[in-house]
Amino acid sequence: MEAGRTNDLPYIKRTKDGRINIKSGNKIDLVVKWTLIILSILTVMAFFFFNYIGLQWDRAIPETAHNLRVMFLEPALNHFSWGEAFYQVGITVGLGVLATVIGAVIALFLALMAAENLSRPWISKSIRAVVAVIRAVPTVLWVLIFAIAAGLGSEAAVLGMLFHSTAYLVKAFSEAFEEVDAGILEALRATGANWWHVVTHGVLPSTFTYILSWVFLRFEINFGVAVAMGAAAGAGGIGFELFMASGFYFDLREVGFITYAILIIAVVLEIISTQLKNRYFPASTNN
Amino acid sequence: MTLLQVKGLGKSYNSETQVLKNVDFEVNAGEFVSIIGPSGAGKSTLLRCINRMVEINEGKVIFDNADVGSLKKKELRKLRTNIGMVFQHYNLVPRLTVIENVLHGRFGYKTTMQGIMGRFTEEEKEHAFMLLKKLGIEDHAYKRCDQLSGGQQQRVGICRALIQEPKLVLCDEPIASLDPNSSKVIMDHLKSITTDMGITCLVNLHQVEVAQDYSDRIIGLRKGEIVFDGPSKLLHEDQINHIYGTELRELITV
Amino acid sequence: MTLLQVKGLGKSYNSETQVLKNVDFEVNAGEFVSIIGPSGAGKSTLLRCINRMVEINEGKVIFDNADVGSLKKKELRKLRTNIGMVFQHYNLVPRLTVIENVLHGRFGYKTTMQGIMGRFTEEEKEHAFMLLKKLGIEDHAYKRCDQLSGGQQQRVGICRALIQEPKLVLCDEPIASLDPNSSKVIMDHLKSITTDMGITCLVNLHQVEVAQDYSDRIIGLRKGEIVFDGPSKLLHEDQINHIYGTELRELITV
Amino acid sequence: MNEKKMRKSRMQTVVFLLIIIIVTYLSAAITEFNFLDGLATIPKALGWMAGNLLITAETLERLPAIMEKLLETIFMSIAATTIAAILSIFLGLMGSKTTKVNNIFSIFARLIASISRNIPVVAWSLILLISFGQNSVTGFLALFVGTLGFLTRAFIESIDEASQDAVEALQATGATYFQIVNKAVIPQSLPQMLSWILFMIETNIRSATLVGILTGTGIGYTFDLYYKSLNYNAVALVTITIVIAVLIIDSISNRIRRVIL
Amino acid sequence: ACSEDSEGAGAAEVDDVINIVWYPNESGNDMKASRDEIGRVITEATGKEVEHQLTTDYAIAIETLINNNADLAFMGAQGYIEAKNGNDAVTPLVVPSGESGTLDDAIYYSWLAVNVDDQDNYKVDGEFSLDTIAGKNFSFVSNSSTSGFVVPSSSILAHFNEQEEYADLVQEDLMEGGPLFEQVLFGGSHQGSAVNLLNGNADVAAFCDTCVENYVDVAEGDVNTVGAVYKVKDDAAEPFNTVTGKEFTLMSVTPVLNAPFAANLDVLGQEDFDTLKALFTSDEVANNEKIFVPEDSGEPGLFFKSADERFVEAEDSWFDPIRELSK
Ligand SMILES: Nc1ncnc2c1ncn2[C@@H]1O[C@H](COP(=O)(O)OP(=O)(O)OP(=O)(O)O)[C@@H](O)[C@H]1O
Ligand SMILES: Nc1ncnc2c1ncn2[C@@H]1O[C@H](COP(=O)(O)OP(=O)(O)OP(=O)(O)O)[C@@H](O)[C@H]1O
Ligand SMILES: [Mg+2]
Ligand SMILES: [Mg+2]
Repeated sequence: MEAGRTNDLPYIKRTKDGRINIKSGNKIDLVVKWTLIILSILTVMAFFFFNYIGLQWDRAIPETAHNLRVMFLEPALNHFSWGEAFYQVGITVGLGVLATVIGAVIALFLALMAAENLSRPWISKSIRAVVAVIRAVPTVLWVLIFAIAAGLGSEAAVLGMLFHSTAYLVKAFSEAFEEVDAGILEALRATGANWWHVVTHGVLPSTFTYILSWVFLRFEINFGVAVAMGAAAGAGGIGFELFMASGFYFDLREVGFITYAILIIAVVLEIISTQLKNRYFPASTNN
Repeated sequence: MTLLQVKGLGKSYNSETQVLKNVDFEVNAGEFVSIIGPSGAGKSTLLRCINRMVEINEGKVIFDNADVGSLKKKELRKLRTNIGMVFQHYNLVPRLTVIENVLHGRFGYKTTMQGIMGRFTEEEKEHAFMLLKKLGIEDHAYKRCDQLSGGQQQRVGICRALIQEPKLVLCDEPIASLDPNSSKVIMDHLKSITTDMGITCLVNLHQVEVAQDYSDRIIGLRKGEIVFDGPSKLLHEDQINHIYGTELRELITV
Repeated sequence: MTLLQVKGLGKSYNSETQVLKNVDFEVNAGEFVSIIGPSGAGKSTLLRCINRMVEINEGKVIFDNADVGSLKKKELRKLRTNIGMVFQHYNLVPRLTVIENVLHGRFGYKTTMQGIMGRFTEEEKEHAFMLLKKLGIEDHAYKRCDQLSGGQQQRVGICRALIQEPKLVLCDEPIASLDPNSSKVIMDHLKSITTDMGITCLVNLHQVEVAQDYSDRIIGLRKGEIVFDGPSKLLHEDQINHIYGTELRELITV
Repeated sequence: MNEKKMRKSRMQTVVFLLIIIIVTYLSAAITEFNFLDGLATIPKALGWMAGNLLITAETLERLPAIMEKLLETIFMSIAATTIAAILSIFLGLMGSKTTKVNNIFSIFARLIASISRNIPVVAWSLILLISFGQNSVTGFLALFVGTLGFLTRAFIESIDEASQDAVEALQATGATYFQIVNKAVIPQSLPQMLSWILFMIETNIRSATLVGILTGTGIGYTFDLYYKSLNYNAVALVTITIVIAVLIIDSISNRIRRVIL
Repeated sequence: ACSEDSEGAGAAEVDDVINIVWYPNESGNDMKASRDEIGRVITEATGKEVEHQLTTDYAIAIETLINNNADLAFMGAQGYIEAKNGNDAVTPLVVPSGESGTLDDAIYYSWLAVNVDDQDNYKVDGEFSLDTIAGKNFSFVSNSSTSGFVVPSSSILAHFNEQEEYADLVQEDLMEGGPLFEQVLFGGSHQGSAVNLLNGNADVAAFCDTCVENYVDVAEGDVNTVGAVYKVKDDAAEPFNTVTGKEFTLMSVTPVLNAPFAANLDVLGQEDFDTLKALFTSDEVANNEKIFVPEDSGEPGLFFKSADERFVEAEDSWFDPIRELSK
């Protein structure tokens, strides 16, 4: 280290070969570095672990290219009409809306109880634990359970989606609540306000845009889930048509059409949600 | 008339360090008292003990003949309505309008339901406007608070404290985040609260000279103990040095 | 020797408002010049025109005999290595160490590849440590910048500017975010850059008294025009009032 | 600014809530959803779970096979996320306002992100299944495409959030574009990005179940097989292993996040 | 969608909607006319509204009937047996007969098929031999399918269990690649399984005759005999439109009992059950060309008429042979 340098100063760290170190080697850098290294190793390992049976790259890649071309350049409707398509898309959007809105309402109350700054530690901890487990169960299992036990239909799809949706939002909301400036809560409490006053006039107004953003994000996710789950739960929707078109008819053109429909809806929803957010709840108004 | 009595107050957040030790003082109605002391001396903690935003460990705080430490939840709310509080960072709800923030000061007088619905009487609203006008920010009443400058926000904070119709106003470094001009405006307003409205003011300050200019009496706190308590004019160089340790302050001490 | 010439400089960000109008001045090597003026006067814009962080609309900036406005991309990089810049908010990369941030000042001398690989020579590193020592923060060399106080961060910013071995250092309100003590430290350091190292300093300041205390010469800017240019001691009350409009400054002007 | 304007903003809130209520009502109508019916089925569903989702000693024998599949799924998610992340960094740099090279690239990057994100992972699975067949690569690709879109968007945000100040300072020292990106932008946004990557790995393991069902790969396929043979005991076991895996990964990433953020 | 049938298993109430669950095979749009016609005659006979529940999955369909969430299901014999195991109220309503119009030939055939061009790989001494399918890519329909899984897997097991190497093989081992096959695919429907074969994803596929009837013609040999070659029609509907003209040959043919309409008596109620039984077995239905589509019309449909096909009653015990297979 102090490799016989005359002008060496105690505050300079050197590497073994006598060069000056400029990295601090602190815990954060170390954790970041090792996380990246481990992820890379796991990724490389993954490719040895995969099962490649039945995979023919030479066939699959040109075929995918061809299929994508057919799908996106020659979309067509063969098994149902435009009207039907609209209706089915409507169902899927509807499932997404229901799961999101109901989930958000339930999540709002649970999140108030789960936020550490608004609740008692044991309530907050237990809600968090339950929510973490619910989130870990794949949505598809919830949907299948409800489809089996409650019968095919939108109830099964929505309830199945609701579990994950709610749990996800509870986590997001409670984190947003916890970020509310402690000073605001303190100031309101200092005026003699009670818990409900603080929540309705301090916490909710401060976090409304976050809550809304999360709800819209979750809606996007739920729309995607509804495509899959509508079909599985027998609630129908564009996902059923997609499943039939790709799994049953093997009709790429129709798959293409449906994909476009989903894509357009997703983009439109995104635009609408951004507009709504900007219009009704701007982060800051300039007037 | 003694409004506030602090007797042998002791406070520690954890077992290791005693933040306040045996603090004793009295404040008469209508006084303007400044508390000065270095960072970490316990100034904020002292103020928070007075309206029990933090629990009191030892000793007693008696406000308006009530023993603050022993109050039940309901009574505590009642007590807090009688004590306004003004913060360094204003602590307004940024997304709400000025007038809404001011009216928050009335929550202590409301039932849960009234509060949730945001029901305020016309008198309360008029009172709020009156206060805004008094502090010269009535023009901004319908602006969102995050659009105001720091000085304006602090005036909203003062309005919120005043609409509580308090007997005492606690101010925790009300001008530490403000520029010189705004600081003057705020200090002038606080002073006039005592002189015009007769409300007692207890103000934490970092700026010794400001404290000397404005207050009737200064309490010097150091490491949780009162090391000076007396009229402003008796605070001299050596006392200041004692309060702040031996460091000499250089450049811009104001 | 004239290091910097600004001739008839004009700048507008949009067609509506002219931010700088016909600004003319010269700075000699080794001068310490302060630019004062109210908020929005165009102080920051003026500094940014000098190293062409913003494009120049009218007039010329001649630095070290090069016409800044007409430089190609490569030459511009070269120019910027000769001009250090210090910012109000320090503008350090918060997650990197102090020493890394200082060495960023050497990028202008590196090829893209060297810069990406983070290859710095031992001399550069030693130079960096030397500068840190000079500004008294060598102990923090391996700390992350976001763990330092404002004053310490600003000293890192100054080191980053100095390691460029610049002929001119531009400082945009270097002490506006600092507390009084740190402000003094920073201003002392800037002053010593000129006196000890002979590097020219051009400093934007809000605090008139500080400008008067430290600089050889003061330029007063108002609404994009130079309304005062002369030795500090010739700046009197009425000129200050002229620069800042007619408002009288009250309380704590420093 | 006056009281009218404040009333108007109140009105807007009311209108907004009304819109939500109407949209919800319409959704319930078109999907024939009945909330009360739905509520009534919850006890039934819970009862069904209690009656059927039991792990028996016999099912435990399948644990090794299940674990192997689970591992495949975890690897699949990690590989898909990591590789998508590498690509997303470039797309993110191209797409971000701070670091974009030019508008065309920026729009291109955002477009790719938008398309790959907005086509649900289900659709990708079914599309890829057609030509890639039933193997890990299909599942990997399906996860990869969805992740790419999501991460690109998240990275664009992280990069935008990274303070512009340091970028400006480096510009002023005469640094080049790549130096600035490498030394000012990446160091600032890396922890945030890593946090998103960890989040995505966890999400992908969960969606790998669905993707697995659709593409016949990994734990999802195992789940599907048992479920289709109405072997609910095994389904329960599979689910528990997934839940445990997700919880473990969740807590690891939370721990990492706590250190780095 | 689902109505007042949420009282918990075993105690369902009869309501005025009749829910019919269809397997994925029958959920296609080309069968819509037939489905709707069946719905229409049921409404006519019972005065109750009919709701069709289409599925993407066998298991869901079976569970729906078990859990009192549907009145009727058109399901394979295996599906019926599983449903009966799950809920004793599940009862066969009718079974489509064979050409004779009786239960005697109420059968269809489960095939193991290979592509014509590869057929020599599956022969030993000029005869098809199951030994050759070990290590190949195999496509089933779904593991709840009678003719697409239970029947072929039991005949495969019967064959291989005699060999020492595969003596311990059980049905579950056939569901995944490894033990016997290189890879196992599930087509999800009979059509899907056949297409898996024809487009090369699988080497050998199991599916049934009636489900692909609409799409293929016999090119060589006799219908439903080993060695017969089938060719996909040039105008075949999806999913066969991508593999038109391709040919496959049968390496194994096993008869399977016809798929029943099964009812859940708790949900449907005895009264409606009797009404429907009378309705389905009536000549009126047997002669309804939308339900029993004349075979030469070229129209797609659920059931076809070439001679005296009709719905006939079947007892639970009639399905015992299949029960034996899946034990
Ligand atoms: N909530 C808390 N939990 C634990 N310790 C605390 C808490 N609040 C304050 N402290 C500690 O109590 C001591 C006094 O803090 P206090 O905020 O009262 O000082 P202060 O005089 O207001 O200082 P400043 O001028 O910096 O505001 C400090 O050592 C501080 O770290
Ligand atoms: N990037 C920009 N785009 C458009 N207008 C700008 C931009 N930067 C500054 N301006 C405008 O130019 C004018 C001068 O700004 P400048 O920042 O130079 O003033 P300043 O004297 O530095 O003020 P301050 O003391 O507040 O920093 C202001 O009116 C400002 O709004
Ligand atoms: Mg304090
Ligand atoms: Mg400026």
